[in-house]
Amino acid sequence: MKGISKEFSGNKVLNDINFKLYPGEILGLVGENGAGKSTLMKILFGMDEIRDTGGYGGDVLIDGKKVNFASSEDAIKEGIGMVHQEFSLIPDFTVAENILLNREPEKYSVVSEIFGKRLNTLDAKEMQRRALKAIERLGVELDANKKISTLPVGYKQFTEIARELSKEDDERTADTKGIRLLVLDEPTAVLSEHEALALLKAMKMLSEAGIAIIFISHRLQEIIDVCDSIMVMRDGLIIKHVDKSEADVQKIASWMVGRSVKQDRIERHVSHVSDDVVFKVSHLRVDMPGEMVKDVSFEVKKGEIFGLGGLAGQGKIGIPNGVMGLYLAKGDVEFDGKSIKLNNPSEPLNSKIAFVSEDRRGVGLLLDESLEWNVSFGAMQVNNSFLKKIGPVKFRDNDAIRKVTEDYVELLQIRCTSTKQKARQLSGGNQQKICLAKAFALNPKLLFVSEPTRGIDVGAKALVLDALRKYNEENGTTIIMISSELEELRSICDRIAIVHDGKIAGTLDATRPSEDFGILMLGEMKEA
Amino acid sequence: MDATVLKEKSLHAVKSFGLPRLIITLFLLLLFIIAPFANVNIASGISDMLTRFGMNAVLVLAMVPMVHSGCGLNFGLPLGIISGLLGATLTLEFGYTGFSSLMMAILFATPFAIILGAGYGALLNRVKGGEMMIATYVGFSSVAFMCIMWLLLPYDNPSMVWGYAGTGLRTTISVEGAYLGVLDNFLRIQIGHFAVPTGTILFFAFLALLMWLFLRTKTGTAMTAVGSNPIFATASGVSVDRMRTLSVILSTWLGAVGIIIYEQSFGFIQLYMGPFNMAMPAVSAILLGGASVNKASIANVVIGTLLFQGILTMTPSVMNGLIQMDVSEVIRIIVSNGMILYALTRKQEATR
Amino acid sequence: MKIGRSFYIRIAAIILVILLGVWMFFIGKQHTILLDNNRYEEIRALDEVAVSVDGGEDIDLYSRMRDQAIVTGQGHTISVTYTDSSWEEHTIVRDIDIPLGENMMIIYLPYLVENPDSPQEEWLQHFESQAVTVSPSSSDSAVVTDDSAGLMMDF
Amino acid sequence: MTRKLEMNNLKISPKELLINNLVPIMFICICVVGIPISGYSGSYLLNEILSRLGRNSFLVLSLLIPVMAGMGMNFGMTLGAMAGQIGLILVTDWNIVGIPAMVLAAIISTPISILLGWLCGTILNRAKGREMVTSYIIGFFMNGVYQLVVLYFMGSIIPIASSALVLPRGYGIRNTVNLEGIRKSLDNLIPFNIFGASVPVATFILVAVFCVVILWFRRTKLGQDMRAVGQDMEVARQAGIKVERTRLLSIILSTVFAGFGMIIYLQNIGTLNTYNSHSQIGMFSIAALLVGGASVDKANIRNVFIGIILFHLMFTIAPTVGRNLIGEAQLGEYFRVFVSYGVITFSLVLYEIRKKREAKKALEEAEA
Repeated sequence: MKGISKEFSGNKVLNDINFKLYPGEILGLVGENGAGKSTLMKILFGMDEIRDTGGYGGDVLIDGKKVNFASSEDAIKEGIGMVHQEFSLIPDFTVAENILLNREPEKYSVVSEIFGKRLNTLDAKEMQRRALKAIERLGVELDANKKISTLPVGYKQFTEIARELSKEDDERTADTKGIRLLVLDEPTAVLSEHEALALLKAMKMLSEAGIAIIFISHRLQEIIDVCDSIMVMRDGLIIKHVDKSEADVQKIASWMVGRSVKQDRIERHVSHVSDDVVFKVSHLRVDMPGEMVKDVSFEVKKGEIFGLGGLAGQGKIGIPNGVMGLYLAKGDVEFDGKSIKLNNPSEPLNSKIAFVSEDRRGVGLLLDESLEWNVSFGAMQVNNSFLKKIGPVKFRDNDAIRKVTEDYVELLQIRCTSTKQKARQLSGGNQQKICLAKAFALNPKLLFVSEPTRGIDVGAKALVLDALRKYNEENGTTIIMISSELEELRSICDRIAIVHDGKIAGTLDATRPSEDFGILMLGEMKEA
Repeated sequence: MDATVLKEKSLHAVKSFGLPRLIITLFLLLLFIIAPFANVNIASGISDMLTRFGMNAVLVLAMVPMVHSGCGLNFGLPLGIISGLLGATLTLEFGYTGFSSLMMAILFATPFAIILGAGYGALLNRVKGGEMMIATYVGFSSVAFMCIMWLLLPYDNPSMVWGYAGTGLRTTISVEGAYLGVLDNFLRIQIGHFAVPTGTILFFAFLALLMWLFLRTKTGTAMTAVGSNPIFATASGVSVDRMRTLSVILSTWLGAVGIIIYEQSFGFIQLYMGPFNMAMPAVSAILLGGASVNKASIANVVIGTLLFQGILTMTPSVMNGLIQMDVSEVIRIIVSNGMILYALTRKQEATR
Repeated sequence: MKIGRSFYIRIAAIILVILLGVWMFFIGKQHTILLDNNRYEEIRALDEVAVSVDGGEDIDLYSRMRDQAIVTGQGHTISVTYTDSSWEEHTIVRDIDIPLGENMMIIYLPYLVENPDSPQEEWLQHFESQAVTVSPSSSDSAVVTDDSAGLMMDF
Repeated sequence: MTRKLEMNNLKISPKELLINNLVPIMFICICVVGIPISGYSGSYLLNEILSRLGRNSFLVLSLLIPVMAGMGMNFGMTLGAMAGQIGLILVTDWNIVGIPAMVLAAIISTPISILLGWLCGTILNRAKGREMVTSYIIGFFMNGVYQLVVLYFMGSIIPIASSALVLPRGYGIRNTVNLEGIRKSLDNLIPFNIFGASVPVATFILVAVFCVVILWFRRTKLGQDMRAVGQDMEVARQAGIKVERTRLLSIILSTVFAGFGMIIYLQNIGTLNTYNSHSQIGMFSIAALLVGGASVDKANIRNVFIGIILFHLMFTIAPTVGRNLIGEAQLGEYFRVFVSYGVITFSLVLYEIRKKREAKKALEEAEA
């Protein structure tokens, strides 16, 4: 790949990417979330998404020839296979059926002359043969007649890879050159140690057979174990591309998180932070899909801005969702000396804990209701504010609601035509501000803010962070901020805890160098 | 330039009004325009329409709470109707008359509506996402179950049971002498052919006002939020299941009151298979009024019922007068079910 | 669109199905054949005649009688057995081919017997039934389209 | 590790087994209790069941294909029934009798079924996730169109000659159409008696052929695609399967077969209730299928036959049981309507609850 760049609506996410890959080479690709890894792979695989957003710059060369994929089918023809993070398998089909999904060999049937090719019967024997051949190449033991739903995750992963391998002997794509490059996007993330080992072994076998592999993973040890060369990406750039002999876990970690652009840290007026512990979490366990929290304990001081960082999927987002009762949780949470009962959303709310969710559109907003409703609803239900009592009945106080919404629109510079506008019609940044306004309207003593800057533009980012800091400084509200962007946390927080594998890997002062955090993030502290 | 702006504007207006609603409105207007040529009296046409509006409006209103809480269209309306029928038959059994019988019927129906509604609500909470189909069949099964019950329950008022057997309720029971027309004739306006059942309309207006007020209370706001985004509501400390159950109870109760008002005007209690097809017209009426599967307002109820009942009253007479062919039944079926289909296939505004 | 082999095969299949339909129409069509033993123009009615259609049971017709046979399909065989003035039995066997689109045909037996070899059109003719077969009862004219009416039916 | 998981899967607790088969078990109980009370003789019941098995199997079998494609119970099969009825009305008017009449009616019904099925499928593709309620309403909607055609167009726009068919007013078809010409022509094609019960051999042969066709169909590419689409639309789409088209085809096929089924059904009954015969056929067929232990997402041929036998046993004995118990035959009739609806309600609720439980379980497994 040569000089690849990609813009998303003016946002440069990839910049002048150059790398080469030899047959049989295993390339490890590492980087933080949002470093541009997936975008790069999407370009390589000719996904529709790239073309729909304006294509890319630079050239992709295969065997020295420039290729331009009109669709992922073209990529498959050139022998590129991709295994995605999420399984795309049919649960009640057998392994063989899944491997050959929509590429089943057929037997001619007379009926098809009238009703079309789809009435040819499937050739079960040939299916079996091809599936077994693909499985054999992987060098794993996998019963082709087992139903997918009865298999453990690791075997599902093998099935996916086998599917990519089986694409080469397909007569409908006779010009396919056979699989030559396989992209594995975090294949080991869901695997147990034992399964991961088997997968790495299979990868080695494939590379010996001359198939190049791009291997994306957050488990650095694996990368070092299996890869021939390692490429580190950050902010859409290739930071380092080294032979594996030159790399170790510590180095990679520092390459990954080290920022080129330093964000200025605004001096905090820390006078109001007391030493009293106001919020205490011990042995919290949250069943949030994709963000499992296994055993988390931490303490937050009154008036503090406390950061929770870590890579995606490690469990940092599960913490506020568990505390707020949105996902099944277990453990002890104490606020202001009072114990907070879990699994009941009104419990923390009544204790003046508010939450700005990372899932703005799903959890944070009433998309089809007015801004007024969005801002006032929580406070109305929890604090009984914005209500006027007529007799025994509590009615909405529309005037008070309008006023408070207008105040926040002004305060947070929310761009909207009126306070009656539907939340859906606002831009992402303004929606986020509405979410903040909703939380502020609750007059919380503790505010959880989860990924407040995700998917919003730079200007809005600064404004949101600024608003949070000001709110903290003016009202003395304790804030716990969760973010995937370490630099963002470092710019605003007092202390930052890094979550790794559902546990707190360590809590550090925000002024510590980012490399220290990077190592915690990768959870390599103990081994390294 | 101006023309294109105008075109865009009118297109937008059509879009926000809803194409089917526009077509139906125009169709109704057309019916009124050609009515004189078909020898149909417009005044009596309008008063028919108003009478039927009064009869049906409360039943349509019963759709509102469940739509608000996100339970979808209440195809299980027959459950509410059954509560109403129980109330009505009990009132007749005890021999109440006049205005008090109407009140007693509503009073008797209330506990049934609450119990049935609570059970129905609990059931719907366990099948979130598949409410409409299940609601339909809950309605049907309960009608069939009550068919058995009407035969077996120990009613013995001779005006209600089968004469030859002495047991088992009749298929239709007259409410004459009880609450027939007590609302219709209250403050009734009668000018020649033109008549307005003022009392019935006032009663509906009263219920609609209560509903309007309810939607402006804290609980009502919470209910709307539950329907708009249940996760948001949960995150704001609102119990989604409780709100949904409450809305189902409200809907069921309104269904019960609705059928009593209907009988008050219609003159008969229709038992057995009577409630079977009561849900569809109410559902399509509110949709015709501009509601969708998850949004409905009082205005939708009023407009929808007027349009729907207008079509029902005007088509048979006008068509008959014009082409001597009574296609009104077919038009009713196509319009009402077409409206429901339109709503079901519309892209949801909410992405949930 | 490419018109290929499968296109022709499909067209052929559709034509085949339509032909099958037409064939079914002919072999399944029910006809009423009236057997008439009345005076036909100048020819006197026969005293006694036995007619069998498609080898079925004999239908005996005396003078000035008319009976009917219900048949399915277009081609039929009738055998007419009669006794002439010299008490000799004769049997005429003829194939008849009912013209398309006819529901009811009449055979003038005296003419057939008189001219056994005459063409079919001379003695096999279209017949229009005048009488309405059943007078509709008033209840039948009302149409019930109630949705729930089907519920009580047997399934 | 693999073995351990298998063990878990194989071990279904007796409680779960009971819940999964609650409907058939309930029906067996009803029948066991009801048959002695009804006092019917064995040969009478056998005769009834054989005849009902013959006339309904085809209809119920036509429901299997959409279930395979994940579209649930096709309440839109009413559409096929309408097409079949239109075919029958026309052949009756043309005075065609016997097997040729049935074949011709089937040929006429096919293009109508395809058109209606295409319409239904297109609409259902726009209402993913609520196919059942939508197909149910489509049935009602099309009933209106059907009435327009049969009650107003036939005799006026569509020529109908027979005065036995047309209403006295000159257009529209009468309430009942006598199908004397084709009555039992298929059932009695190959006469056969057993224990005093007549067996509709030819009908059974046809049903058997249809079963074979369904089994064969499951192994075709289209069948495989349908199963894939039925289980996971998104995965199927990613694999390049044309999801919408596949779903559409499943509905069209179901509608066409429902049309054939209706013709077979009506040849046994012998009279056509022009405006009612079709309206509840979908409901009863679905109830029968569910009684056989099928669910919204899983149904096979075994369910069809078990379902028809159990459901119709109940159907046959209910009125007499009602009369013998309470002295009111009407009660039994209401009872069977209640049971039909109750079964569907119960199955739908069970399906929704199970769907939720399975989603939760899958999630837990993925996390574990």
